[in-house]
Amino acid sequence: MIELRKTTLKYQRGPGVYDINFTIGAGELVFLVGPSGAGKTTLLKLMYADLLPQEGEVEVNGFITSHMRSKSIPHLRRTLGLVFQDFRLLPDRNAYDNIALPLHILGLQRKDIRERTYAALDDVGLIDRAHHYPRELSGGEQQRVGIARAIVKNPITILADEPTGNLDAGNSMETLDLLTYLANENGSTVIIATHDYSIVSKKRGRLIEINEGRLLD
Amino acid sequence: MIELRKTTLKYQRGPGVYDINFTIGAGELVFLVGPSGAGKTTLLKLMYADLLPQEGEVEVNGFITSHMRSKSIPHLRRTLGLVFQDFRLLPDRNAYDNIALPLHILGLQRKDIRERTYAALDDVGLIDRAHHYPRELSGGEQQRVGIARAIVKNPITILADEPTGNLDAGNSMETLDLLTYLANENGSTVIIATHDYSIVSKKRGRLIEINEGRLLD
Amino acid sequence: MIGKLAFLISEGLRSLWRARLPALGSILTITLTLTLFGGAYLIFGNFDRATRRLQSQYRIDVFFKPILTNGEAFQKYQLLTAVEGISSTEFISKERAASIFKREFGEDVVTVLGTNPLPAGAIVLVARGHRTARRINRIADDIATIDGVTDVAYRGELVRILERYIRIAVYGGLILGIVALLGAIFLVSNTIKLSIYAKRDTIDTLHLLGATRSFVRLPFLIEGVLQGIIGSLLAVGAILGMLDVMNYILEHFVLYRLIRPAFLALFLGTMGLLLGLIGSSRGVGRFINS
Amino acid sequence: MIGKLAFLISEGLRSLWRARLPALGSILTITLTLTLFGGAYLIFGNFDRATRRLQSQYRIDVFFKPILTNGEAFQKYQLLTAVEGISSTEFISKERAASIFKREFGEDVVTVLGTNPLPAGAIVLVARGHRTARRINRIADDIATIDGVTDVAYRGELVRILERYIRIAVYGGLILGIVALLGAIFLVSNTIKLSIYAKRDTIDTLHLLGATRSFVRLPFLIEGVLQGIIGSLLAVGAILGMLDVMNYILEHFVLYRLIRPAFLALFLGTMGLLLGLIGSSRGVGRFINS
Ligand SMILES: Nc1ncnc2c1ncn2[C@@H]1O[C@H](COP(=O)(O)OP(=O)(O)OP(=O)(O)O)[C@@H](O)[C@H]1O
Ligand SMILES: Nc1ncnc2c1ncn2[C@@H]1O[C@H](COP(=O)(O)OP(=O)(O)OP(=O)(O)O)[C@@H](O)[C@H]1O
Ligand SMILES: [Mg+2]
Ligand SMILES: [Mg+2]
Repeated sequence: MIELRKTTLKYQRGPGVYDINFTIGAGELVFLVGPSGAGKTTLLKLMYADLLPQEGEVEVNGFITSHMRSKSIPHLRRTLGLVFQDFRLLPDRNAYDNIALPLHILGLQRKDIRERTYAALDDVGLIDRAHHYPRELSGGEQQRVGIARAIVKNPITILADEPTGNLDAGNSMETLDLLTYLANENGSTVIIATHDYSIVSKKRGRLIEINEGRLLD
Repeated sequence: MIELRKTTLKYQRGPGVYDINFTIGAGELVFLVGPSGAGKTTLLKLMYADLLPQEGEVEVNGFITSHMRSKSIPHLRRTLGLVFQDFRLLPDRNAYDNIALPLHILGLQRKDIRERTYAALDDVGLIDRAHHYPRELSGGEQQRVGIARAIVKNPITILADEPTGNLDAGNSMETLDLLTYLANENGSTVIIATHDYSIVSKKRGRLIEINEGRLLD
Repeated sequence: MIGKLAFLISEGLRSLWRARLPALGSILTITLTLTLFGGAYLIFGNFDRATRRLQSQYRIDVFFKPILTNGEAFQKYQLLTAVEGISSTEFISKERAASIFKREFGEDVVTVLGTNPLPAGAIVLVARGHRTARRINRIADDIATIDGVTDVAYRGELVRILERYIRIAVYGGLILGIVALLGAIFLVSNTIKLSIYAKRDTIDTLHLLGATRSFVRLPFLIEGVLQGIIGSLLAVGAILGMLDVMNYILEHFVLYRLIRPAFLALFLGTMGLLLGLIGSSRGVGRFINS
Repeated sequence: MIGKLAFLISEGLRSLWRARLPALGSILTITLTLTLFGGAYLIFGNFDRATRRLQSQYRIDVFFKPILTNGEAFQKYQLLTAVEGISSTEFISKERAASIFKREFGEDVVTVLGTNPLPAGAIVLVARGHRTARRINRIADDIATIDGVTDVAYRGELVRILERYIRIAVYGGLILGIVALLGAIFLVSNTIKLSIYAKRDTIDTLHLLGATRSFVRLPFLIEGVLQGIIGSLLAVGAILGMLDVMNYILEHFVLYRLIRPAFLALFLGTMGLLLGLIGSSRGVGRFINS
């Protein structure tokens, strides 16, 4: 469950998001859409407590980000699967190790980690690239590693920032299928931020539109 | 003028591009299209001498990359304007300084640099973000800084790798207009690598299709 | 939990191996610091030994009354052992005194005068714990009160100068030691700080993926400790090598050998470990704030 | 061209300012190294002065025939000045010899014997360039051949021991100096290498935008030289401060003052500049290969 209540965040040197209100229930598939600079990434950052609201509250999976101690932030984040707009792969680890990382953070068993990591690699079609480093992968392949890393731990909530920006039509569709499956069959909450209205039409999901930091309705 | 003659490059750990032949004349607008992992970025890297062909030759603006001394590489690159798939902005410089950099490398006058840099900022609609650092810009804004940096020196050839991946429809169209203008009115050679067949239909340009490292025709 | 720890340790090892070049810098910094430190330890250990060679400077010359015969003087001489602060004594008979006179003045007093006018005497060495100008003064006074002793001579001036140099060495050594230690910690933490600085994106990403502070810190601490241990091993090797080279040179020129101080490896190993730990936790502390 | 150079210099300054924290590390590393070096320079300068205090050890005692009167002996004494390798001489009359005897043996030889049997003599100091055991031997032999001289005594043993220590100090200082210099260059280049390592993406991007090797290198070299200069200025300050502290301590305990060696600032400034330049060009060399 994610709820933003009268949330406002204004950047010191720049705009921000203002007076945002919405609630997203468990298992929902939500498209967060808006043009470049609208505030999509900013909203996601508020949800994973990379930014704290200046006014109002952000509640994610039972954590209210502005009221919790900084020690609890890792606990919130362990309930989340994040796909970053700029991928944020670790350059000195191969695809396998990048994807396994959230499982090590959770402290899973070695055998468990192996199984899940290969399953995630399979989900994004990169089994044969497991031992390649990010710089040895194409842009789209790197993006898919990022997606695999977000879904590998089967998180309560998936926050995906522009997850198909570097993917061709075929891969985009497969990724959308994967995320839809996780929402519908697995009960994960999935939020996909994108500027691409065309992908919204391809799946049935709720639409949250933002422009210049304010929600449209 | 760009010519690839029987060019082959096979990555040590991975695929590559094989037996590529094409010629692109001055002032041409070319879309280099293909799915994720097809070899688009690899072809561009061959053109800006980040990779040298294992077989065949690559000739760009009079330089034959495999025959030239490494001292000449900067001279080749100064004839090019590059948009990178991952932007490659310098994190410790603001938008203005990032865009001005190629002009400093060319050794232009201070006044000249100022004028051209602001013109380029204007072209991509980021005048009001001139003094923001990359981390203070949205994904799409960063991409537009990257485009401005490529066109600021009015280069003979522009090689743009997925230049609209993070841009919404409006900004994508404006960027395409800008690049088309530079090809048609300015006589620049413009090569746009993209996985997005929809943008190809929006402008009249030559299509070069690649898949699994081989040209289709 | 054990799986996690194993992962973090292997992360530390991997990180060390992956960043061999910067790590090598860090390791050699530790080696260098410890080599300087161990060298100082070596020199101090040997300096102490060298000063013992100069112990003859802590000598008091005692003169008995000239009218006493050798035998009578020797009885008085035995009273000297009761004086506190004396490590050894040597009796100088009238005949030895004459030969010393000959050595010092180039003239045989017996030949010149037909008789030996010189008194018997004694050479007294001051015990280690009493070698300060003030104590020596006291001892000389004590000896002077013994019946039959006419005069007591000692090189008070020389003792005072020696004391001066030893004080300078001790205080200078103390100051240099503290400076070097602070310098070493600073250098190590700075090197590790720069290594961490180079990995700041990775650290940010780990935090975003839900890693705790200690999950992020531990591999760096392990890396630092490993660097410290490797660095101190190299330092031990360097010092033993230096010792050999110096001894080769010293033997060749001055027939003098330096000895290896005890506990060198233990001393340097502990210091290296502590340096790595303190340095890396200082270095880590600055950069890792979730 | 001038515009480009101005840009690159301002880049160097900006880079220094932007990376204040790592740069501070580099600067303090240079400061530390130069402080150690300057401290060594200081100690050497003062050591030299301290050894001069011990020059009385390079002394030869000359004894004239006892039958010679003071006046006759003084004529012979004047021949000593012709001997090569002598810095100063002092005449010891028969009366002075008697008082020295009294001081050394606690007995007035004139009172005891009614007459003074002691010969006149001279104390000869060996000149600086001749203070080796072999040379002193030669000088003593030369003096012994002078008519009227019966005996020549000198503390050959002490001279040899002193020579030993001076040799150890000189060779040890040489070795330590070379180690410290190499260490300093290593540390600086390592620190700058790590700074560059942290900027490797930026460097790659510059090359991709058509920058030449020198365009990329120059700001780093300028940054390094600036660090060297700032570091050496801090080192000069640190040493002058240390000098004050040490002199305060020394005066308090042993009434001895260290002096400031000449050209300290020039010496350290030049070394800092060279260190920055060599260190940064070494550091740059490794990482920047187009
Ligand atoms: N740290 C920051 N400081 C100042 N301004 C910022 C900062 N981060 C983002 N902004 C500004 O806030 C606005 C919203 O940014 P945000 O990243 O949320 O946009 P977005 O919707 O994700 O856009 P895109 O589709 O281009 O990624 C942008 O105009 C951006 O310039
Ligand atoms: N350094 C490398 N080592 C090994 N394989 C590589 C390397 N760089 C790229 N590859 C592989 O070569 C293939 C082509 O890569 P390239 O980056 O040219 O693809 P692309 O067409 O740009 O794809 P995308 O649209 O995803 O960016 C990919 O399968 C990629 O994994
Ligand atoms: Mg965004
Ligand atoms: Mg690509």
